[in-house]
Amino acid sequence: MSAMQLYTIVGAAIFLLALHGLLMTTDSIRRLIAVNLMGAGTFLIMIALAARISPPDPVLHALVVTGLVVAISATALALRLITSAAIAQHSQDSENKGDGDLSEDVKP
Amino acid sequence: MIEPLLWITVPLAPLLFLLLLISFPKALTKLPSWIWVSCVPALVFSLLPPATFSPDGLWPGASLGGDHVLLTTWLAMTAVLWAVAGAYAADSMREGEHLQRFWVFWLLALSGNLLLIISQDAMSFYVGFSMMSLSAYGLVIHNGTSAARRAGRLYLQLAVLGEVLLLSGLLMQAHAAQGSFMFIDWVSAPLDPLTALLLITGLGLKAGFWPLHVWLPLAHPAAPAPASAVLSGAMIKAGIFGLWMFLPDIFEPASSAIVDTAESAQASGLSGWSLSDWSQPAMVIGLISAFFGVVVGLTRTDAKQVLAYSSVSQMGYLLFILALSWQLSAQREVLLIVLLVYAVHHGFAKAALFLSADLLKSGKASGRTQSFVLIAGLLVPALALCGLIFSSGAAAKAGLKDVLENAGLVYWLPWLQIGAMTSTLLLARASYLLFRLQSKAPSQAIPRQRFVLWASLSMMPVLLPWLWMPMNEALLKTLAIYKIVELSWPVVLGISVAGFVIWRGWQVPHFLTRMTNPFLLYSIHFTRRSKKALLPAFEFNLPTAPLRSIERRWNRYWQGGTVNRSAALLLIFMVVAAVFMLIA
Amino acid sequence: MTYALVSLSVPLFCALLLTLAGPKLDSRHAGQIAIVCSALSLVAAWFALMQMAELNQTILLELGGWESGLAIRLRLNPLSSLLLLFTAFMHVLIGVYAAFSRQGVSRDFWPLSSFLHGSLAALWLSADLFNLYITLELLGLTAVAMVALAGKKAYKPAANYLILSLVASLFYLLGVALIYGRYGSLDVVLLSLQTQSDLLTRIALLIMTAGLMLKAALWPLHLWLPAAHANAPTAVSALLSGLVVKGPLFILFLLWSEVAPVDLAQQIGPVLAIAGMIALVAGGLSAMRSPYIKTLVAYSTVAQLGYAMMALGLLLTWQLPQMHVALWLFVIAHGLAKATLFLAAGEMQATLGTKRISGLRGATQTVPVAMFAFAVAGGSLIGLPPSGGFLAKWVLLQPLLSEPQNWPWAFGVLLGTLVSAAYIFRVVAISFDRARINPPDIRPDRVGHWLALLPALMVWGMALTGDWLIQLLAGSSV
Amino acid sequence: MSALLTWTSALPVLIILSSLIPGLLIFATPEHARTRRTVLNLTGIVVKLILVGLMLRGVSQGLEFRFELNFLPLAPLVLHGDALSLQFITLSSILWLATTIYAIGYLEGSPLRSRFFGYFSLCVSATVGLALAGNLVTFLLFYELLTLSTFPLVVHRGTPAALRAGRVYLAYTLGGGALLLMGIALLHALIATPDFVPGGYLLQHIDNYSLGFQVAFVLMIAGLGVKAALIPLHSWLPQAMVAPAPVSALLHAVAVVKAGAFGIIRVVYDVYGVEASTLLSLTQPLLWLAAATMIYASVRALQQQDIKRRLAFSTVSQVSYITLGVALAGPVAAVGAIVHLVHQGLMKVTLFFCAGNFAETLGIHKVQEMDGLGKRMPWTMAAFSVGALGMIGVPPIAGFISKMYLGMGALEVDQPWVVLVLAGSALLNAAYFLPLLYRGWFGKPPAKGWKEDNFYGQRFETHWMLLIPALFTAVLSILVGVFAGSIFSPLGWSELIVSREFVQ
Repeated sequence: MSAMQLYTIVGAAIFLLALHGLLMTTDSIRRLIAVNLMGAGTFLIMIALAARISPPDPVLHALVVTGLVVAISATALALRLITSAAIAQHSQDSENKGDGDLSEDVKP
Repeated sequence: MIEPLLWITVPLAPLLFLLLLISFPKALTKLPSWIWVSCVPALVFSLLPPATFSPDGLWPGASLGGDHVLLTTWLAMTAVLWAVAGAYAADSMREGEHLQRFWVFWLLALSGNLLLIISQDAMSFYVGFSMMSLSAYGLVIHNGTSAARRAGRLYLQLAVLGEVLLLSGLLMQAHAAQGSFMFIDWVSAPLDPLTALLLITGLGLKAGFWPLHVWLPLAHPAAPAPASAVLSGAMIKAGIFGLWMFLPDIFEPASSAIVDTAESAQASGLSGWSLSDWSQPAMVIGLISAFFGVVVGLTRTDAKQVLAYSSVSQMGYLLFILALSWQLSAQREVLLIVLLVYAVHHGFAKAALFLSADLLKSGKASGRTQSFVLIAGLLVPALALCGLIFSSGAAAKAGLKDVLENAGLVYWLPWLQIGAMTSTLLLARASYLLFRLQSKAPSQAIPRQRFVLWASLSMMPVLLPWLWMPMNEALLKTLAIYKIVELSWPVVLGISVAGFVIWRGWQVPHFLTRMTNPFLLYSIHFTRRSKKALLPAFEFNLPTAPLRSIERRWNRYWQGGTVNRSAALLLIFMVVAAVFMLIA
Repeated sequence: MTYALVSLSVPLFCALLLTLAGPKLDSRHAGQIAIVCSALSLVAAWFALMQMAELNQTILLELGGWESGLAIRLRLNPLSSLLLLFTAFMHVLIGVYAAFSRQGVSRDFWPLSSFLHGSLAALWLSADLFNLYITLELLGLTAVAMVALAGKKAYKPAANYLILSLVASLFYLLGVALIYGRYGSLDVVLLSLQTQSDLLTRIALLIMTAGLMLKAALWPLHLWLPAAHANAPTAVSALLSGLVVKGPLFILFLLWSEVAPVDLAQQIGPVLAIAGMIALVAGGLSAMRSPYIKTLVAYSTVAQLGYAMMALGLLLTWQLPQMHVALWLFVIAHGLAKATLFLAAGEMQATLGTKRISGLRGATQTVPVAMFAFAVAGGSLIGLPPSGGFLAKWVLLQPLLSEPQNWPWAFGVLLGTLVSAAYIFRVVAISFDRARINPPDIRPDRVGHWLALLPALMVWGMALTGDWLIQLLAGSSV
Repeated sequence: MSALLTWTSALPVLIILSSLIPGLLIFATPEHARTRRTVLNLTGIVVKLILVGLMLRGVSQGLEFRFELNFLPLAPLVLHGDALSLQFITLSSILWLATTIYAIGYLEGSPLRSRFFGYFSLCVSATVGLALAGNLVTFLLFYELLTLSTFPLVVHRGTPAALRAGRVYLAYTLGGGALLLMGIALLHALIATPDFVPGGYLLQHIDNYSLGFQVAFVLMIAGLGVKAALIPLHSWLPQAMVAPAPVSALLHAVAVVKAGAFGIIRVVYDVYGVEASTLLSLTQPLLWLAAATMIYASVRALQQQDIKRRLAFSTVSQVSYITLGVALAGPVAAVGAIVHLVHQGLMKVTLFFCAGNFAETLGIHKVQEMDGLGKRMPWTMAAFSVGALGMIGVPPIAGFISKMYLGMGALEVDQPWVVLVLAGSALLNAAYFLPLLYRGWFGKPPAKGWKEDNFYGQRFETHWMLLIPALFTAVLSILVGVFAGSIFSPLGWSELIVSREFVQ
C-alpha cells in the first residue's frame, strides 16, 4: 500500500466518520465540528490525489487552499448563527416548532 | 276557395281565446259564454275544407287539413261537441274556484283535439294529442276532491305512458317510411309487429278499451260534467281516430296500396306478418271490452261512473270495427263509414248523457213540457246507445252487421245481439241512477241556457240521421221489418229485464259496489316507490379518520432532526443509487 | 460575450461597493444602487440573449490568460444567456419590491442580494467543475445569510441550512477531486471527451449527485428547504425558491448531460426520474396538508422541482434533447410563479396578520390583488394553459406520450398536476369564504400587491413567446 | 401579423373581446357604480350580438373566419368560426343577455357585484372562445379558462355550503381538465394538432396508432365527460346548485355542461370523425354510457326534494342526450344532438330562472313548498311549466324536436334500443317534473301564508328583471319548437351544420 492510498483511505475514513457524526449528534457545535472534519477528510483525499504524479499536482493544492478559505468563512458564519440561535432559543423558548406538525389542527 | 293557410286558425282559435282570457282576467265571468266561438273555424272548415296546408316553418313535416270524409266528419263532430259543452260549461261553471285555470286547460285541450284531427302527418297529430291528453288532466282533477286527485294521478301516469309508447311507435313507423311523417307515405311503408303493438297500446290507452281502460271509469266521473262530456264524447275517440290513421292504408283504400303493403312487408322479411293476423284477437278484445264494461258498470252506484263504464263498453265496439277493417281491407271504405257513424253516434249520445248528470242535479223540472223534455232527453240518447230503431244507434249497429254478413263472418252476429241486450241493461241502470239525481236536486228552476243546450244535444241521436247523409243511408237500410225486429228484440229484452229488476227492487250486492280499482293502488305505490332511493349515489368519501392518525404519526416521526435525517437520507440515497447503477 | 460579462460583473461590483460602503450608506440608497445595477445587468443580459438567439452557438472565454485546465473558463450559450436574463429580471423585480413595498428589508439585504446575483450569474457562465464549486459555495453562504436576515426565528433553520449546505458542498468537492484525480481536468468540455464509466468515475459522480441534490433540495434530500424558505423574509424567500435552488440543479444537469459518460447517465436517469415523480406527489401532499401559507409554498417548491428532476432523469435515460427544453422551461416558469407566490403570501401574511392558511378567509375581498396573483401563479404551477407551466408540461409530455411504454411516466405528470391543483385551490377556495372573514390588520399595500402580480402575469405571457423559447432552448441543447 | 389582420380574421377575436374587455373593466368598477356596470354589461352584449350577427351572415354565405397565433410547436392558437361554433355562440350570446338582465335584478343590493359580473363576463368569453376554438389545444385553453372563471361564481355566496360545492366542482373539473390535457397531448404526440376538420383527421393514421387513438379518446371523453356530467363524473353538478340562480342557469344551460357536450361533439366529429371512431369501436361504449347516464340521473332526480337539485339531476340526464346523439354516429342523430345543445339550454335556463324567482320572491327552495305557487306567481309558474314540459318532450316545445331527431337517428343507425331508453327517460322526466307542476297549479297555498313575500302588490308578481328573462326564454323554447322547420331555427341551422360538415 502506497502512502497515497493510505492517505486516501484515511481521508475517506475521516469523511465517513464525520458523516456518522452528522447522523448522530444533535448539538449544533458538534455538527459544525463534524462538517469541518468532513472538510478535513476531503482535503486529505485531495492532497493525496495530488501526489499521484510527481511533482505533485499544483492544481489540487490550489483547490485545497481555496477550499480552506471557503471552509473558514463558512465556519465563521455558522458559529455566528449558532450562537445567535442559541441566544434566541434561550430567550424565547416557545417558538421551536421549526419542522412542526404539518397538519391543520395544530393551534399556535 | 279558401286559403289553405287558414287551416291553422282551427287550432289557433282556442289559443287566441286563451290569450284573451289571460289578458283580461276580470272578464272571466263574461268571456266563457263566447267560448264556443273558438270552435267556429273548425266547423266552417269541416263543411268547406280548403286544400291541405303544408307550411315549411312549422315542425318538420307539418301538414294540416284536407277534405277526406274521415277528417271533415270527425272535425265537425268534435267541434260541435266542444262548442255545446263549452257553452254549457260557461253556464254551469259560473261559480267555484279556479275558473281561469279550468278554462285554460279547456282551451288547450280543445286546441289539441282539433289539431290532431286536421293533422296530415304523425308529428302534428302527436302535438295535438299531447296537448289534449295533458290538458285534460287539468279538467279531470278540477274539483280537487281526493277521488279526483287519485283518478287524476292514474290518468296522468297512463296518459304519459301512452304518449311515450305512441311516440316510440310513430318514430319506428316514420323510420320504416324512410323518415317521412306524412300519413300518405305511411300507406306504402311496411309495418312491423312491434311498431303496431306500440301504436295500438299507445293510442289504446287513450281510447280506453279493455284492458287499457283502467283510468277511464275513474277519470271521467271525476271531472265536471261538461268536461266529462268532451272527455267521453270527443277525446277518447282520438285514440280510435289515431289508430285508423296510423295503421297503414289511410285515405285511399285502393287495392294497389294494400298489395304494396303486403309485398313490402314480405320483402322486408317480417315472416309474412301482417296486421290482419291481429284482426281476430283484436275483435275478441273489443267484445270482451264491450261485456266487461257492462258487467262492471252494472255494479256501480254512481251515474257518471256507470256512464264511464258504458264508454269502455262502447269503445270495445269501435275497436271491433277497427279490427275488422284490418281483415277486410277491401271493405275499408264501407267500414270507415260504419266507424264514423258509430263514433259520431256515441260521441253525441254519451256527451248528452254526461251533461244530464249535471243538468238533472241542477234543479227540478217545472211544468209538464219541461218534464217531458227532460225524460225524453234522457231516454233518447240512452236508447240510441242501445241501438233503438230510428236512432243513430240503429244506423251504427246495422251498418256493422251488414258488413259482417256480407263478409260471411256471421258467427260474430250473436255476440253483437247479446252485446246490445247487455248494453241496454247498463243504460237502464244509468238512466235509473240519473233519474234519482233529479229527485235529490234542489228545488229551483233548471237553468234555461243549460236546458236548451242539453236538450238539443240529446235530440241529436234522432236528428242526426236526417241531417247527415251517411247516417241517413245507414238508417234507411234498417227500416225493413226484419231488421227492425232484429234490432229491437235485444233492446226490448234488456228493458224488460231491467224493469223486472226494478220492480223486484233488487239491489247490487254491497261487496260488489265497494270493489276498488286495483290500479289506483298500483298508481299510489308507484308514486311512493319513486321517492325512495332506487340507485346509489356515486359519492366518494375518503376515510379521513384513519388517514389523519397515520398523518399525525408521520409528522411526529419527521419532527426535529433535519440535519440527522438528511444525513441518513443522503447515505440511503447513495446506496440505492449505487445499487441501481450496479444492477443497470 | 461582452454583454454577458457585463451582466456578471456589474452585480459583483455592486456587491463589493455596498459592502465597502458599509453603514455609511442608508438602506434606501443602497437599494437604489442595487436596483440600478441589477437593471444594468438585465439590459446586458438582454443583449447577450439577443446575440445568442442570432448566433445560436456556444462561445467560450478564458479569463486570466492561463492555459486550458487552469484558466477560469466561461461559457455562453442560449441557455446560459436566458438564465442570466432570468436572474437579472428576478433581481430587479425583487429589488423593486424590497425597496418600494411596505414590507421593507434591512440594509444588509442589498449587498447580499447583489452578491447572490453575481454568484448566480457566475454559476450560469461557468464551465469548470471547480468554478462551479466556488459559485455554489458563494451561493450557499449568501443564501444562508439572507435567510438569517429574518431575525431570531430564522436562525435555527438558517443554521441547519448552512450545515447541510456545507455538507453538500463538501460532497461535491470530494467528487470533483476524484474526477480530477482520475482525469486530470476540471473543464466540462474536456471532461466530456474523456470520461469513462469506471468505478472511480461512478463513485465520484454519485457523491457529487448526492451533494447537489441536497443543495438543490431535490427529494428526498429536501428536508431543510421548507423551514428555511418559509422563515426567510418575503423577498428572500422569493429569490431562494425562484433562483437559488436552480443553481445546483444546473450543475447537476451539466454533470450528467456533459461530463458523465452516456451509459452511466442512462443508468442514473431512471433513479432521478422516479425520485422526481415521488417528489411531485410527496411534496404536493405535504403542501396540501400544511397549515401555514409560506410552508405550503415552500413545499410546492419541493414538488415542482420534481418536474425538473423528472425531465432531467428522462433526458438522461433517453438522451432526448427535447427534455432539456422542458427542464429549463420548468425552471423559468417555476421561478416566476414562485416569486409571485412568495410575494403574495408574504403580503397577505402581513396584511392579514396571520401565517395560517385558515386566516385567509375572505382574502378575495380583503386582499384581492394579492390573492388574484396567488391564484394566477398557482395556475402556472398546476400547468393550466396558456401559462409557462403549461408550456413546460406540454413539452415534457410529448415524448412521454409518443410511445405506449412511456405512458407510466405521463401518469406521474398527471398525478403531479392533480396534487398541485389540490394545494393551490385549497388556498384559493378558503379565500372565497365570506361567512367568517378574517379582517385585515392594516390597509393592503398596493405597490407590494401589484408587484406580486407582475411575475404571475409574465409567466402567463410566456405562452405568447412559447414557440420562440422552445426553439431557442432546443438550439442550445448539447 | 397586424398587416394580415383582415376583418374575417379579426372577427373571432373581436367576439371574444366584446365580453372580455367589459369584464375586465367591470372588475375595476367600484361597487356602488351600478349604472356604469350595467352600461358596460349591456354594451358588451349588444356589441357581441351585432358581431355574432355579422358572423352568422358571413358563415351562411360561406365565408371563412380564421385567426391564428403561434403558440406551441405545430399547435398554434386558432380561432375559427364555423357553423357549429356559431350555433353555440349564438346560444350563449342570447342567453348571456337574458342571464345578465336576470342577474342584475337578482343581485340588486347584494355585495361584490363588480366581482360577480366581471367573472360572469369572463365566463362568457371563455365559452365563446371555446366555441370558436379551431383546434384541440385552443379548445383546451378555453376549457380551462372556463373552469377558472366559473369557480368564483359557484362560490360567490361564500357560505360553507358554497365553498364545499366549489371545492367539489374544482376537484372534478380540474381533474377532468388534466385528463383532457393528457388526451390532447397524446394525440399531439402522435400526429400533431391540425385544425378541426369536418370528418376528422385521424382516419389516415388509424393503422399505425389505433391503441394511442383509443386511449386518447378515453382520456378526452373522460375529461369532457366531467363537464358534460356523464356518470360517474357527474356528482359535482348537483352540488354546484348552491350557486346563485343566474350562475346555475349559466352553468347548466350554456357555459359548463355545454362546454363538455360541445367538446364531445368536436372530438367525435371534427377530430376523430364518425368513420374513424366507429372503426376504433369507440362510439358504442360512449352510447352505453350516455344511455346509462340518462336513466340513472333521471331516477336520482326523482328523489331530490330540493328544486334546484332536482333540476341539476335533470341537467345531467338531458345533457347526455347530446352525447347520445353524437355517439349514435349518424347524420339524423347528429342533428338531434346539435339542436339539443340549444334546446336544452333554452329550457333549462328557463327552469333555473323560475326556480330563482321562487326562491327570491317567496323563499321557496323545496318541492313541498311549491303548493299553490300558480296562484301567486302565475307567469313564472307558466314559464316553469313550459320548461318542464319541454324537458319531458311534450310537443310543440323545443325538447320534443330534439327527442324526435334522436329517436329517428337511433333507428337510422339500427339501434332501436335507444328509442326505448329515450322513452324511459321521457317517462322518468315526467315522473319528476309533473309533481312540481301539480303542486304549482293544483296545490293549495299554505294557509299560514308564504315564508316571505317580496314584491307583493307590485305591478308584476316579482321584480321585472327576474320575470322578463324567464318569460323570454320560455317563449323562445316554444317558438323554436313550433317554428322548427324554418331556416333560422336552431333545427334549420343544425341541419345546415350536418349537411356541411358530416355529409361530404
